[in-house]
Amino acid sequence: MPMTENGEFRPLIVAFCCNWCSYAGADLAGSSRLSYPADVKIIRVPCSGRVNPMFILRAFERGADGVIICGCHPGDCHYTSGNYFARRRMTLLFSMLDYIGVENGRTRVEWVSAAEGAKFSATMNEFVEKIKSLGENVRLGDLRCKD
Amino acid sequence: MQRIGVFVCHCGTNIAATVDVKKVVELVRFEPGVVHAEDYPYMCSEVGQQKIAEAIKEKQLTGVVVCSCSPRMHEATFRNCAEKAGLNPYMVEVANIREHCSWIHKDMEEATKKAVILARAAIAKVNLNTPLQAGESPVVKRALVIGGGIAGIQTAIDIAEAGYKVDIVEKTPSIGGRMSQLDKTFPTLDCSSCILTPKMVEVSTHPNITIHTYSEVDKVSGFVGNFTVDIKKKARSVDLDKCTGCGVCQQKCPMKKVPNEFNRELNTRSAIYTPFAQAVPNVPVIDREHCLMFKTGKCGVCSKVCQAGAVDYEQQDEIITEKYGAIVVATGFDIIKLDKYDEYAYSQSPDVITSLELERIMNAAGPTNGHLERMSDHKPPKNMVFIQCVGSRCADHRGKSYCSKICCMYTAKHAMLIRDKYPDVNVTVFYIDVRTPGKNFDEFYRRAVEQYHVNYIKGQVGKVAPQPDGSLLVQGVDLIDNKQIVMNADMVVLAAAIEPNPDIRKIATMLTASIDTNNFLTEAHAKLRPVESPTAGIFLSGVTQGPKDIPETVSQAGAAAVKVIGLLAKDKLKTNPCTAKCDVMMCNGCSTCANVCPYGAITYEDQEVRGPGVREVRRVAQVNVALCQGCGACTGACPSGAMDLQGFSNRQLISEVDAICR
Amino acid sequence: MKYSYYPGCTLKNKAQDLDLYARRAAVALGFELVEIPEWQCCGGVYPLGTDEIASKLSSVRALNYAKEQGQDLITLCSACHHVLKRVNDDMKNVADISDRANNYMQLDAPYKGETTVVHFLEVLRDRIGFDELKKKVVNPLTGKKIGAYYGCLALRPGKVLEFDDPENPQIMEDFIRALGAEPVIYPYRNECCGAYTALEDKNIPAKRTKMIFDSADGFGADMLITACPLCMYNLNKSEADSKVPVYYFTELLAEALGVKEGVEQ
Amino acid sequence: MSLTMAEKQAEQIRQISGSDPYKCMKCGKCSASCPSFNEMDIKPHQFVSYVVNDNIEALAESKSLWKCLGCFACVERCPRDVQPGRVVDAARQLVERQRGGDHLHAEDIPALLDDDVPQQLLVSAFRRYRR
Repeated sequence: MPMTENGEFRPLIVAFCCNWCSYAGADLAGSSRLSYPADVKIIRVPCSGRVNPMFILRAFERGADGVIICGCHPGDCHYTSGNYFARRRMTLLFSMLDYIGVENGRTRVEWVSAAEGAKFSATMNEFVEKIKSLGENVRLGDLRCKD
Repeated sequence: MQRIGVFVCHCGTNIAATVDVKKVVELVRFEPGVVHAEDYPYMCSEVGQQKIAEAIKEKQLTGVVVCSCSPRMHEATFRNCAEKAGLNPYMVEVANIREHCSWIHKDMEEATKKAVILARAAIAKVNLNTPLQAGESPVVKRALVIGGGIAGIQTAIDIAEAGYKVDIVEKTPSIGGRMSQLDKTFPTLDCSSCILTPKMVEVSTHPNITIHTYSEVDKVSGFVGNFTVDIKKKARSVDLDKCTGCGVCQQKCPMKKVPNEFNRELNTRSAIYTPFAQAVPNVPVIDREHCLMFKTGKCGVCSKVCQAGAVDYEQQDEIITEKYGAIVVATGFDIIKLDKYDEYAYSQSPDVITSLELERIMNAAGPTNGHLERMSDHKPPKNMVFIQCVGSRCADHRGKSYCSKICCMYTAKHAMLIRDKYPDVNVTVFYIDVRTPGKNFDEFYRRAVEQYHVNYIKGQVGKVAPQPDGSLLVQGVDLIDNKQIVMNADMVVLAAAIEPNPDIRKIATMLTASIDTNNFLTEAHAKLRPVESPTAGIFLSGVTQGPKDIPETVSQAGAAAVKVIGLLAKDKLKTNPCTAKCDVMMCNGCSTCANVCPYGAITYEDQEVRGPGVREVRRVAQVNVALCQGCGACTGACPSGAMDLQGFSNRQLISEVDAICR
Repeated sequence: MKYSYYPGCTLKNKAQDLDLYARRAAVALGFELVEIPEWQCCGGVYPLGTDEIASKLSSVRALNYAKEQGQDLITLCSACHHVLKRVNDDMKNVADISDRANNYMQLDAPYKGETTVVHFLEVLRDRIGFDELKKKVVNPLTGKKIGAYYGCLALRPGKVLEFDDPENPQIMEDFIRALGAEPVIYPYRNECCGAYTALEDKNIPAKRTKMIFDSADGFGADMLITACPLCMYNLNKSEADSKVPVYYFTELLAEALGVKEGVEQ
Repeated sequence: MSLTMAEKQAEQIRQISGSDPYKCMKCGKCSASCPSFNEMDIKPHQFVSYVVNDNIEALAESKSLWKCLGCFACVERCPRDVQPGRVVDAARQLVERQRGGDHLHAEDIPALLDDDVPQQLLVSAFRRYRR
């Protein structure tokens, strides 16, 4: 169980950020020193449309407590339409995950532009709080190769 | 197995103050494939890069991980460095331990732990990297400038002077933009059209420049070096080549009640019109919405009086398609609508006006022929009140969050010009702050106070109340005196916030250029690449990027031109090798990938597929790498897992997930 | 169409005219005001404190009653309209207030701001339509120059009440036009009358109402209309030379519809 | 870190009001709009800066608490969404709750009445002038 010394639950959160908007938004959050918990680890993808559902399943299988996908705002996708595909794909995936016990609150799609450092930070803070309130992800645990 | 070198940057104290870099070095040594790890205060420095190059050579590295700032900052630097040392540049990955770690976390232990995890993810990825070769694409040596205001004009001239062809697309019937509406300009009080018209003439006569007025960009495809653009040329109803610009049609047109946009609707114009006397081209258009011929089929006066036979009611909108190597966005601004600010009675009194309306009133070619007068009764005002920051610096639902930047200066200009020409007029300015950063700007504002005795009051106005006698009662506060002030005015001038041209969203979407929540286009880097969009080949000129005055706009327009010239001067561009790739063994030719590809880069062909136990001819996907931009939409859509993206492959991304979730 | 009707304290007492004429006009216009049984006073002013829950509950009860009836909640008094819309907004959008209020209330189903609160004038504008109203007018108030006095509570905060543009409202002017009269627009129609300071500092309303009357009179108003009993009181107490008669808007409505002397439903 | 009384109370005012006085850019539009400005010793814009600077004692003593009309002109027009009216009201509540500073006493009411006083006036005044 990922706890710190004082017994506080520290979730493991994977964030997929598109290179053009959200990753840049995360950079801006950084250069603006807008903090969010270290529990969030970002993986850079060219576009939110690149995120394969398998990546999310894999993350949960490996012990992630929450997965968030960030892309450009609707209409602003660097590749025109990738974020729309992501949204459609993820809506389906999330409802399926919910069905098998990975609650809807553990998954999220958010639009963050390159200029929205503050939004990125706020979103991550909020998401971490949400995951903390949901506690450790125990579903998909049987798939995990853990001792 | 790769031989990976890990290089951890201190970035001075930017990283090292929160991340224990020595510990990171120590811990990553044990990661699979890592044969070398070191830290250095500034990895991006010459010495730092040398260390990477030396390690590549001495340790025969096949992969490099740099733990430093964002890859958006220095990925290219480190990849170049590796390439020079003989390593394929795509064998380098950056772990972002500054923007995503040291700058946002305070606890050293926690930040160090996270930095190690981010490094591990990058190492895991590099373990699966393969050398990639960038292709080449040709550059079309022609630029498109969208918007024909001072920004677009200056950019076009500068590009054309370097010897490249430029097209300007302008939505309205004439180039000139906002600057053509201004009377005088700060801080030297030059007459705006006197300095603008020569430039307008220069663009219109330059052999390298083509102007499409009354035209809009309709469709954009392609990519840097090779954009294809559809331009819609709206039917002007007047033949550009035949018209002599004599102006008789405008005089004789019986429909004279059309609100005059150029004069901010303070007066009216004819249905066939040129927006202003110095218009370029000096050829009128027929406003079909208001023209009697188009509305009722009965009139035809303009055609009858036209000696040149230039009027053509049958003209149709036309779409032309051109190819460009670079596109500059210079779509400018408008002022916000003031209907949500009726405490200032803008919609209730014709004597409450915007600063842009005042420009037209003070302009000799404006609705009052340059006489300062009230629009209600055409009497000269005695007392004028200027209100600053109307809709700027707002955190509420009504206005804009930013400072519009130009208002303090143009208000000082207006106040000064009025006091100079009409010394009897009392001028009061309600301000929150007077912001005058700029060469000779504060001196200019001080002149308004010291020489012209303009009454600057620190405070805002709460309400403007029109009185039965036609005057305006202004209720404001003087914060220095801590008193509420109620004063009579004959005219109130509102410094309305500026906002990007409302068309910009549509244009940004066509260009896939990033745009911020205020509808300003985003720069590739706020400080170091301020005239480039993150989308390669798209450049920003003028207020489309953020609020600017004329001197700044002209500088930025020139800077954008230089970037365009730098691009057009190249014969070939390196293409992104991170393109999609189909594993024909797994592909069943279902077409799902082609349906999601925004670039039409995927085609199908019958191909012989050979593998263990398989030898057949079947339909499989083919990626045209010249068209593929590497978004990866196909990879997510592919039901059989045949599509993968080089540089961001399924296995690479999953290995990152695994490294993080360990 | 039936509405859950929240009359409020004053309409049952000092402002019975406002209530009576509204009921008669509603019958003439084909909608019904069904008084909420055992409604409790809204408190007159919206409790601004984010931690004030108890004082918001009377509104919540009325709102929830309307929800259970499946009806919109209609009000006449500017203050009730103000308080009910703001509490409703809290119940819908402010989780802390909503949760705590629901904890107190122990309703069958939690109330989450489902009810739509409408002012009588909004019903005329948005549901009946001023053009329709105009058709039903039998005694047009032709030649009368009427100033609408909005006061503050009907309009502000505009973002929550969404009654009309808080700085340049039109609803009462359109209403006046529908009755066949001529609206007089004057700048102080949305300025406060002095409100509850009337109880202890008569000076404030005296100054405020003088300013309002001077302004309305200056623009040629023969009379003012209001939807607020407290405004009515303060305006009536005014000793301004420019004072003109003040009516509840419902009285003129009933007159125009020819039901002023009519029978109550 | 222990807070001083004034700091605690300033924080309470921020909480009760739900307003963030740090958003203020000192434009003065609240005071420019306030119909009671001339009745007030501490002006609306000053309320906001007093809370920022933990200057609560002065606010508690201020007669402005009882002069605010609750008309929301300042709230409507504030370009920074600071809602000065709510700050004034929160300061009033602090006085009434913690210091028993009721401004209106039931026994005083009869003397203030006339035949026309609407119920609305009484309930409004009671709510604003008492805890």
